[in-house]
Amino acid sequence: MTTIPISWYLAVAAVLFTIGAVTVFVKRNALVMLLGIELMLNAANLTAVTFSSYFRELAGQILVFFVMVVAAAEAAVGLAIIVLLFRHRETLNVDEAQLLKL
Amino acid sequence: MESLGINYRAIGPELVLTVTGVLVMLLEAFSPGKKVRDGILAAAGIVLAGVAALALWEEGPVTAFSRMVIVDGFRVFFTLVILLGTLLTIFVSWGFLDEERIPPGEYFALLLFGAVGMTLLVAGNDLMILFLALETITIATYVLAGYRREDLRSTESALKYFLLGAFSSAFLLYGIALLYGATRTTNLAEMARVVSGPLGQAEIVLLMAGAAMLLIGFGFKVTTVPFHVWTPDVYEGAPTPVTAFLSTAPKAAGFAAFLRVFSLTFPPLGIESAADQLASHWVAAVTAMSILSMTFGNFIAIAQTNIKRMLAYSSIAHAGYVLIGVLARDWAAVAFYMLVYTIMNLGCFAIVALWARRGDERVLIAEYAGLGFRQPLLSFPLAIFLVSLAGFPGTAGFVAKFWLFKSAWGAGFPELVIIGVLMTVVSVYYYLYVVIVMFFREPKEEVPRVPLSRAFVAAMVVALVGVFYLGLLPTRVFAVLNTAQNLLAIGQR
Amino acid sequence: MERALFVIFALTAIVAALNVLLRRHPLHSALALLVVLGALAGLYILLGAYFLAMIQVVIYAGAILVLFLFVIMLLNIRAEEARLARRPFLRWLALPFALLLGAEIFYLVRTFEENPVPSGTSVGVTEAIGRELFTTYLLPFEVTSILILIAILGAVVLARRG
Amino acid sequence: MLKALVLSPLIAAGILGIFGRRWSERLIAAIGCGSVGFSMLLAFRLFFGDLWPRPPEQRVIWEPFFSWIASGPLRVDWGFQLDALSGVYILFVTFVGFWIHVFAVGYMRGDPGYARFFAYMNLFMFMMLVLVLADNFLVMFVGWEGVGLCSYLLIGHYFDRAYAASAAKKAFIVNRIGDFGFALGIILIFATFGTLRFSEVMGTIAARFPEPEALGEIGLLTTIALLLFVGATGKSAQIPLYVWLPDAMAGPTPVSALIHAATMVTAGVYMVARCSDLYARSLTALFVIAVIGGMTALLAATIGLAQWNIKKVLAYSTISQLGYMFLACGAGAFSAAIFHVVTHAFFKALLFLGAGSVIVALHHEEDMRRMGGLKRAMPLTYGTMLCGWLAIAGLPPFAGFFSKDEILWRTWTSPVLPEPWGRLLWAIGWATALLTAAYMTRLIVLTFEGEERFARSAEGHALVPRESPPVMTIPLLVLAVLSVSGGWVGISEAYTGGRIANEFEQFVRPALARVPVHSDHLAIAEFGHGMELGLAAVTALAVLATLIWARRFYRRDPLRPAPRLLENKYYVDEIYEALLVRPIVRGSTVLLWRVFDVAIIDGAVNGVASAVAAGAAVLRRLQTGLVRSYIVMILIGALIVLGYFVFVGSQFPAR
Repeated sequence: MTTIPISWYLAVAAVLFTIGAVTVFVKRNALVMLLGIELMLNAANLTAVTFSSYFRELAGQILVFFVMVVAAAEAAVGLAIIVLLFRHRETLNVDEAQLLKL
Repeated sequence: MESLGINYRAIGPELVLTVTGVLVMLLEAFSPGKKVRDGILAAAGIVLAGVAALALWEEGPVTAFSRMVIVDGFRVFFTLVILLGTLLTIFVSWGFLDEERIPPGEYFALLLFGAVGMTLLVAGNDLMILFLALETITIATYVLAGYRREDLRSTESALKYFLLGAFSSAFLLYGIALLYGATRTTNLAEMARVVSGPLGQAEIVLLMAGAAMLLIGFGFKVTTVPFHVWTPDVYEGAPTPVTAFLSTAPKAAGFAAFLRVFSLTFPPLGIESAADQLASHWVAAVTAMSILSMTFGNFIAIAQTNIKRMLAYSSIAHAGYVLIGVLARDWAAVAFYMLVYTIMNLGCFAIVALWARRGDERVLIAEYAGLGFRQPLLSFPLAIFLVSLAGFPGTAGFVAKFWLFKSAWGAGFPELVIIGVLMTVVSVYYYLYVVIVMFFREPKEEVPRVPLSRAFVAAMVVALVGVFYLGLLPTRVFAVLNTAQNLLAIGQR
Repeated sequence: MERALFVIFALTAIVAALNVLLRRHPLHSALALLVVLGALAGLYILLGAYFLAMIQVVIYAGAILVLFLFVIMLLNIRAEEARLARRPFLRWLALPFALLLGAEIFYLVRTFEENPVPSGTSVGVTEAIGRELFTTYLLPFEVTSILILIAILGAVVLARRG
Repeated sequence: MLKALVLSPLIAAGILGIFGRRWSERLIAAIGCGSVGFSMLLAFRLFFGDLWPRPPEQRVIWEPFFSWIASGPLRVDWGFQLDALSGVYILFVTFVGFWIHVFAVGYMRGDPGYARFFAYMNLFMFMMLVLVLADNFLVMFVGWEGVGLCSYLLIGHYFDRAYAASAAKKAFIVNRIGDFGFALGIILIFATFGTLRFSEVMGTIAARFPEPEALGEIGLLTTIALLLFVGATGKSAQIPLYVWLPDAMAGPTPVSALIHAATMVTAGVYMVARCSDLYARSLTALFVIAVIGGMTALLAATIGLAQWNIKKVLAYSTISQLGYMFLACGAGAFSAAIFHVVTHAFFKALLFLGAGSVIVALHHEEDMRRMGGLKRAMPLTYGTMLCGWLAIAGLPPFAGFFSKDEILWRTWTSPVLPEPWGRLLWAIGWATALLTAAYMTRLIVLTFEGEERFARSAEGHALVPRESPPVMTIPLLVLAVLSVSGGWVGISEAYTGGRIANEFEQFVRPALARVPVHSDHLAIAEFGHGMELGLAAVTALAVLATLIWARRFYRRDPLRPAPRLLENKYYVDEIYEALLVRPIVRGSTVLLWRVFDVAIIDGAVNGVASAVAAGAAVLRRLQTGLVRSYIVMILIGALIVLGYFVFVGSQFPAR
């Protein structure tokens, strides 16, 4: 039975979290920023699942389940806001190339 | 089923609010646009939820739903504060809904669902429920911030709030995951038990990092420097009644959770333990955050020309004061402060909202010129609320600050008290500036008379009575807070 | 065998994540995130969290991300233009920040070197999770229903044509 | 009865504030003056009917009102306490207050804010009475802040005058700086003694600290005493916080008379006297107070010599006299300080009201360069002003002589001031007395004597000043009588060879602390009456000489230019502006705001750049990468917090 050290998983999660955070602040497109946030959430999820398996206990996995629900809700509202913003820009007739640069 | 700890009374307020919210939503769907009906229904639901909360007062600390929530004095008191804030927000929104032609049902429903999240946050005994409650609040408030859809400022505010809020939520979540890794649990009481003993090196590091992440997340929610950056923009852009709501009820809930997590779960035990190691750090970090919030909040507020922005910085400064109470471990003082702050800030915003009129057009402080004697029913209450925010004796703001500073001094934070009192002096400058503009400046153009709705007058009366009652006769509330057994608790069973 | 799988999934996830970051076009970023989510599902299986692996694919990748793609296509968002960067120095801050954040987090996981994850566990099976959700975590589960209700309500309120 | 005394003006203020706008001036005046008059009658009744007949050590009436704050160890009640000290205060506060209200009936005639004015004045009376009668620090603080607020509202009464608004703001903010110290002092008192009741705090101090803290020792008591004194320097306009008082003259003259001369500004002295048990046990605090008082007295007197605005001269004179009072407190002669508060209230109120009478007669002219020769047109005002002039100059047997002389003598013989500071401060006080005589003579000469200078300065048509109506002159007469005779209640024993006791001192002494006697000092009595009489005679003669000389000097050339330095008040306002105000405001706007509120610079820059439409500016802000700078801020914060926790946290070895 080969085993994988727990720190490997945690390291992957840490890398993903960092990349996600950097995405959020490097990107100017609100949508891509949101993608970065999803990346961060997933990193946290991986951490929780890792610990859950390590402890042989379910709380971590339940947490991940809830995070997915939250992510879905957040995405719905966030995308609605973005669509709304887009509509503003469109009606205000601004150069399309500058859309959603935040 | 006994083993699941199903106890509907324990979540009575949430049940009532949710049912009311759904009802209001459905009514709106079938016969839209009936503001009075929906508003009264929502208000009735809030009052009923208040009754349900009061019924829990004698309950003592008990947990329910497999230790997910806890019923203690804090739960009841803060639930009432939040409900009061929501109720006043409904009153404040009365004219706004007509002017903006906003479907009232959905607006009220969102307020009610947001309130559910807040009361749950206050009751949470488990990091998982805290996370969900926090998300419930923020998602509801994202939508509310963007509610004036025709206005780009509002949409912009919602987008900023959303992006920054989600960003900070990710930190919070990572923190929860790390804490779970350090202690094997998400239950606060269980966690407190684990950290009251020594932990291994690896766990200590996880614990520290997790707590730091949590501090970042909470710091964002309760608007403390340096995680405050979203506040001015969001407060400025959001519709004023929503700003009023944002600056009070969710903040109160956030502080309650902050106390439960940091002060109770990781208390400075004074013995060699993981909790004690951690406590020395979070106390240092919170001290820094408190000082930064008080100084930056107050000084930057001086430079503002927009009253909503000014109140946003003032709200950051007040968060700094409350953190002093968190450090002093005086739960009652924090609870009282949040009650007072909710009342006076909502009072302020009620008038700002009314004066801003349709489209939030009149929000510059300069545009308050001449309001003074032309419409004293607006100017005098606003002056009183501002003076109360400045902590003038005789008003509730003074009693709240005095209590807070007094406990902090007794708890060994004299330097914070000195800074706090000094910053209070600074704050007078900008609060007073509004009063001066109102009473001593001639307006550039004719000042119109703003009609006062009945709901607005009701909000004014409640807030004014609150400011003076709590300023002159706070003993009752003090007694209630002080005699509450186990005002703040976390529970294992 | 397991290690090989781990390396494959982990590398896929990281490379795809970098793609999210580095791609100019939002559509490409979103597709890269899809890959990350898939790779993570693989890691979840390795960790024995079968149920989560499944809903990761079905819900996260299948529903949430598709929503993103849908919006990107709907709005016809184009690639970013580098020229528009208003604060170019912020970009250069990215590297040190990333290094620092990475260092801090690595420092923290470093200490777990010798603790292997027990493999072949079966705590994450659907039945166990279902039981927990409807017993211990009943209340949070119900709260999520409010959360979703708010999301629906909010999306309708915001995106409805006035 | 105390409650009725205190509440009567509050009720009147409420009535006037709510209904006053529609009422006639007559009715407003009746209510405004009536309520204060009622308080005055009650004060007399309480003082002479209840307090006076009691044996000295039982002269305390305590009336609890209701419980204010009760939280654990902290118990604060709304309670009123009448003892010898507060008794004297309510007596002259209601008395002077009443007559100033009467004067204001005439002075404010025709003012659009008539009802508002009386509402605020009544509110002020209420707050002042709360301040004086409070039985604990917190209630006193309510009054303390309350009088400040009313002062602010009344200074800004002419809200159409921009300088009035800025003066009001200045007064309020400078006062708040002082209150910072006061508030900290209160918190420290509670933290130390666990109570805020005066009687309990002072009792505990007396019991726990039998020995005073030595000079130079910054112990607990000294810290508290100095913090409270910071509050006093704000309220009572002492160095370095005196700058607000001259500006406060922008308010109506009765306000200057009541608030900025007779009553509110002496609150600091009252507070020090109220806490005399505390101050008596800190030689450092006493020394600081004495030096600041003496310096303020001298500084303000020199500035007063060079002002042209009649009210400004009186304002600096007030600051100078307040300095005297603190000098007395610092020398340990609390009763002398209170005595001077009382006599000063009479003659300074008189002088201000007289000035008000002149100002009204000249259609709101305040510049003395455009006055002169008014004694023929306004004989009553002139006559009463002469009484005030001689009283403040300190010529026997006018009121000011006795109180000022008492202060000088007690400074000379002070048992608490280190050698040779007693003599030095005496010399300063002595010089101030001569300066006082000089600038007051200048005021009288410029205003009432010499040629008439007002006619040519008015807008074309000649001004014919007339004597004020009786409603204004009667208060002048009443106050003039007291300016002459008010000092006779406290004649030093030296003048009667000890046959008649110093009634005033005898009366207030039980309410005040006895200062500890330095071992290397001689007791006061041992200096002997002869020396006291001798010094008093020298002072009186010198003052008389100054009066005669100054009158001649200024009659010869009334408009002789004053030294620049003095006319510009030593440029203190400018220095404060440059060193304090501007850096703070600048710092807030430029540094903090720009660094921490990144949005604004972006907004501003873009606003200028686009300048298309409001919508466009808002739009452009969306593209500035603001959110990104916010995220950077959060990230920096996160990195610091995280770094601190992780690296510092892991320093601990595993256990």
